[in-house]
Amino acid sequence: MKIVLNGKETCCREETELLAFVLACGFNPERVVVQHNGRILTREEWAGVTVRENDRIDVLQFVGGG
Amino acid sequence: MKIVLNGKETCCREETELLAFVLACGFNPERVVVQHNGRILTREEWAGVTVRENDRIDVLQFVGGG
Amino acid sequence: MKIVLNGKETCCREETELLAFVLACGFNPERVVVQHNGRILTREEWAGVTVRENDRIDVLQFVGGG
Amino acid sequence: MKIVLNGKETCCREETELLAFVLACGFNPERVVVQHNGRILTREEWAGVTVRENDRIDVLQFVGGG
Amino acid sequence: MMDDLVIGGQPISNRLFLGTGKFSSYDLIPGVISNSGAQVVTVALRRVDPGMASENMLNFIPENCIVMPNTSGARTAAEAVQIARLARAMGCGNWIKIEVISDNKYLLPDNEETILATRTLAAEGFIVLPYMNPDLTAARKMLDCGAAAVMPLGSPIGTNRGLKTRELVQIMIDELAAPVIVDAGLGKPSDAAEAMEMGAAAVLVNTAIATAEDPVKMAEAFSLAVRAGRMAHLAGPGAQSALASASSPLTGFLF
Amino acid sequence: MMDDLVIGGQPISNRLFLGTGKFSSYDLIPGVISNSGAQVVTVALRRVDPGMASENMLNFIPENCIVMPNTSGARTAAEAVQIARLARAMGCGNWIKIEVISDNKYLLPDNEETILATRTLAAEGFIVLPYMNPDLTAARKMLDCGAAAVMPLGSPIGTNRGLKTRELVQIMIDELAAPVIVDAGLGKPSDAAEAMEMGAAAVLVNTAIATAEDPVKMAEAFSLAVRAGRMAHLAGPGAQSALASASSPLTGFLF
Amino acid sequence: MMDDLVIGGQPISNRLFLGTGKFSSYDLIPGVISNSGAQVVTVALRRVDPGMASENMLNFIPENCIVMPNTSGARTAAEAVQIARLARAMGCGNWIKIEVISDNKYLLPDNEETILATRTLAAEGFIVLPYMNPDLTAARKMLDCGAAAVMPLGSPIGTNRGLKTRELVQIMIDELAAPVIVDAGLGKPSDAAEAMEMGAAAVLVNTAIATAEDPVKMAEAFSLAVRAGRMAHLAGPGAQSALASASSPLTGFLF
Amino acid sequence: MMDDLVIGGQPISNRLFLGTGKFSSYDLIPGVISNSGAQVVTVALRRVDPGMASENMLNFIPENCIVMPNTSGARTAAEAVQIARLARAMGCGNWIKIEVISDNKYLLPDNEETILATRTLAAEGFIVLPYMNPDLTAARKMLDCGAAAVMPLGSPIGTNRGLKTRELVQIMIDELAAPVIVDAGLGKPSDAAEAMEMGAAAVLVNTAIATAEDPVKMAEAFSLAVRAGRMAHLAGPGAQSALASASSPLTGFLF
Repeated sequence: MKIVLNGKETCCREETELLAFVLACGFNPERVVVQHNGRILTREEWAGVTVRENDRIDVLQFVGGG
Repeated sequence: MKIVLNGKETCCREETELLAFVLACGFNPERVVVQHNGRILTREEWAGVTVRENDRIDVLQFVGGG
Repeated sequence: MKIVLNGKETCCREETELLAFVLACGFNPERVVVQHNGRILTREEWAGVTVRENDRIDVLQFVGGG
Repeated sequence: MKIVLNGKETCCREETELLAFVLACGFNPERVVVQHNGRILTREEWAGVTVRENDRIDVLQFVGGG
Repeated sequence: MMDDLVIGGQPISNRLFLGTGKFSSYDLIPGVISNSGAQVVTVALRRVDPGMASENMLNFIPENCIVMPNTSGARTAAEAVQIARLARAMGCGNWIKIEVISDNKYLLPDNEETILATRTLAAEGFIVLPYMNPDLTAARKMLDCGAAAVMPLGSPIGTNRGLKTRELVQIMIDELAAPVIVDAGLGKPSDAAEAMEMGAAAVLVNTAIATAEDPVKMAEAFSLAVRAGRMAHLAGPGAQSALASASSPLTGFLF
Repeated sequence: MMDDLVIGGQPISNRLFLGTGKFSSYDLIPGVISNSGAQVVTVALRRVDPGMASENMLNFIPENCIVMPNTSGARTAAEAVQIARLARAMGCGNWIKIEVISDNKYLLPDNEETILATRTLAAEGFIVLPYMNPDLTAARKMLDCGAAAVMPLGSPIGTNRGLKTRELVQIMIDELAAPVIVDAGLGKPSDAAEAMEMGAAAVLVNTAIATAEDPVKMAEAFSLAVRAGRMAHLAGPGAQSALASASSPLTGFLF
Repeated sequence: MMDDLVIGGQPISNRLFLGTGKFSSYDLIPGVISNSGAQVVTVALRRVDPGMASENMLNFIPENCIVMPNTSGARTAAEAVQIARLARAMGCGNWIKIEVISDNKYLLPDNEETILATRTLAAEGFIVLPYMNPDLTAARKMLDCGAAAVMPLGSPIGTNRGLKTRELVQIMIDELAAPVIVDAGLGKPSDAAEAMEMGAAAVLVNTAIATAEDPVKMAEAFSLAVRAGRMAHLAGPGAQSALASASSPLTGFLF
Repeated sequence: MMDDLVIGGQPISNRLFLGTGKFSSYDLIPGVISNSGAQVVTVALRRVDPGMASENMLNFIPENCIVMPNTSGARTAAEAVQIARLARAMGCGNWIKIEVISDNKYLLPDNEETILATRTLAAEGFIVLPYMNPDLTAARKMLDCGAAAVMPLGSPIGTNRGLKTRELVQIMIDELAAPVIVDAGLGKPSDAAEAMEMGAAAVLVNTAIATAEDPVKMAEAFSLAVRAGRMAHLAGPGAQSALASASSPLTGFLF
């Protein structure tokens, strides 16, 4: 199954809950924000969203900036 | 009969052609541009336009400017 | 008897010791420096110097300055 | 015979008039000024001066400068 | 000529543009124009009342000059557009200097409205030269809308304070392919020369000339300075250095 | 002419003085002089060795120019005096630019020694123009010693950094009756124009012209700028203001 | 405190805002923050890929700091709005520094798009601080749209060139009731002090601190300078004069 | 302390030297000194007439301050020497600020006489700090004569015009091993910070503090700025660049 993660095509074993996906990717849920198909999700919403074929997922975090 | 000339209420004897009005006011037709009820007129149009009650006439010329 | 005090001709009753002169003028000895006929005196020297006719005495103190 | 020409020790066949010396060196008399043992010479004086052992001769000209 | 500035298809050899406001008398203007050699001259459009025996400004401007009316008095794009159309109806050509100003103290322009007015007027066939706050991005938009050049201010209108915006103006010159004309605030010929050395295509000067004790002479001074600055730009200035470097040779010293 | 600068009894109409060092070839110099119209031209004096086939500098300078040798290489008043006497013996007149420099990095002059050299050379009949660190009191002393003018630096020699000393130079111009000529460091025509606007009597330029890509064109640019600045000084510049002041009328607005 | 700056209802006593980009290591940041006492700290939002073992920026910022994310990377208002919303979803508050930039060479902002983004984000309850090209009219529009302050640039981002836009920034400070914060380009503490003396409400500094040899010490230097400049502004500087005025008394001279 | 300035064997940790002239009341001086932390304080020496009920200046200066009398009023080296000797006879130590001034309008110093006075006074054991026109060569001579530091002016005394002589002062700082202290003309804390960033060892400020609306607060502002500038000098400022350089990362953009 293909998804687009951070703008790059990425392979994914199967459909999965977003929260599980985030954890599986090794992200720390406390420090990232996630956009699913262009919609910004609160952390509470992650459990209720399923990652499906062709979904666009963006995971962002704060970095040093001016 | 009242008209608004250059934003000021002005008395006028009677309805008259714009060209005659301009000349009667003492303007030099070669050096002014006229706006009639917000419409810019070419000099050629002056002869065909009648100044009527409540008309708004603006007469402008070039002056020194930067 | 005339002396020149701070550049101005000044009358003086009689010859006198410089220390007495300074005190009589109302100066605080701790805060002024005295020049006698162009010679700078230490405070210790005041007792041994006599103010005579035509002497030039300058009395200076510190003031605000930049 | 040794002389010091422009600060550098230089060999010279024999005593010679300064004018001849200048010409022999290939200088254009019109464009140089000469100092002989620290004395500035006019061009008229060149004929009357003899270059001798240990003399210091300086030959200068104008160059571009600011 | 070889180094002409071309705007709206017209070759302009004299890169000093001249404003005609604030002169103590219109009688000074012909001398100012002829001594400076200015080819582009700005005017304003104003209501004239019956009986106001004002002289005809245009009589003081030679036939061969390009007359560039400004839209002074406009506070919005729509007002600027209307003033521009009226000015064109005067029959002196289709050049227009857009001025949209809502600030009465510093007379600083409204770039956003100016972009809008530029779009409309360029589409109507005007040769549009917008007066603007120096801003690279806004300038790009004006040029995309059809401006023939952009005219950033050097300092506020009429202040004679000089080229205080050089940092932003230099960037505009370097980045834009279109002519950058410094308008407003230049107070002395050296300011104009500096703008030209930086690569400005032209400068527009009014107050500095009109308020000089001898405006005719000052006009000539500005004209010379503009030529000097342009020529220096073309001649390729040498580099600056931190340390000194002798201008006389470092060899052959007597001592 | 009406606005001639008179130094040593000689009227000078072109207020750009020209240095001749650092040109890539002497062949450029005639064009530089003719395009700039310079009337005062500096040269240096150097030892020449037998067989050094150098060209005669003087062949490149028109007859009607005033040749002003400098004393470059001098580190003391005595050395400057000797160099000046040698230069006079060349038969090109009695003008001398005093340079006494002990600092090899910034080539900054020694005002104290320069005062001494001025005294001696003026007494010997030279027309003395001392190059100096800008300093009102030192300038007064040089003039008391007989200097015909004083020549403060704008920035270190050869740096093209411009008129960095304007604060001190302006005071000198305002306070001294004698000509103040800005020498050294002027990098662009606008720098020269600014100096002239401030009231400098002339400027001396070398490196900025010699190191330009096109020295002949740059010489002309400087010449125009000097005229512009001088003319502006005479024309009486208008005042600067903090607030804007419209250049178009504030009445008769359409809107 | 008596002289707090209040933005978005929050009192801020330290008027040095700190950017966190370009530090050689995040480990420097806690020292920089504590030595400067900064209370407002900017961060950027970036995509993070799985396996990228980057440290959590937020761990280096004390709890009591206000975190102000920027919208860097946005080229349009819409992009800036989306980045702002994402940043808010991080749960660190609702401050946002709007940056909309389409120019990659000088990183100059797009004021027009910035106005649009300000309108949207202010309406959504953000505390909006737009980074902008200095422009009085554009600033007024941003404030009308709900900006809490405006942040004009001193010179292009990251150049350390200082307060090159002082003419336009001073006008903004004088004319606007809202806080004006100078952002970008300040290179030295004296630049920051000057901005504060002019009446800026605060300054935002990043590159000058991050690129110093000793960033922690430089952060403290900037902090002191900001306090100095603010204090001087409040203390009412004496006037400048053209002529000297003795600081020692002019009477009672010995000679 | 680690970064003390040592002059005449005395370690000085506060690099703001304070002039005491022109205050509306001596009563302000203790607050000014304590708020600024100044350790070196200048005074002048004046004739006092009998019955003049003036207060004792020294009562307003804390015991632990170094009192540095100036020689104001001196027009020649000889006069300065006599004033210095009188000042020392007051018993407040052997520091002396040499001022030799013959110009009453701009109060510019006479470097030549100052060199002479320096030689005499240094030989007599004074700690000599000469006020001077910025001039590398003259400074070298003063130091050769035994000056403990040199004090070039930033702009004329009492003008608050700032560091107008930065070009010449920077060269002095770079070339001289001895302390360079900027004296006169600094008008705002940012001026003082800039001087310190350039590497000045200290600054001497009087008028800018005495003529502020709130001199005590302004004194503190200057003190902070001097610390800021010194700290920045030690922290090693980053380089300036012509082009922008993003302070946020250039990778990981959402858009």
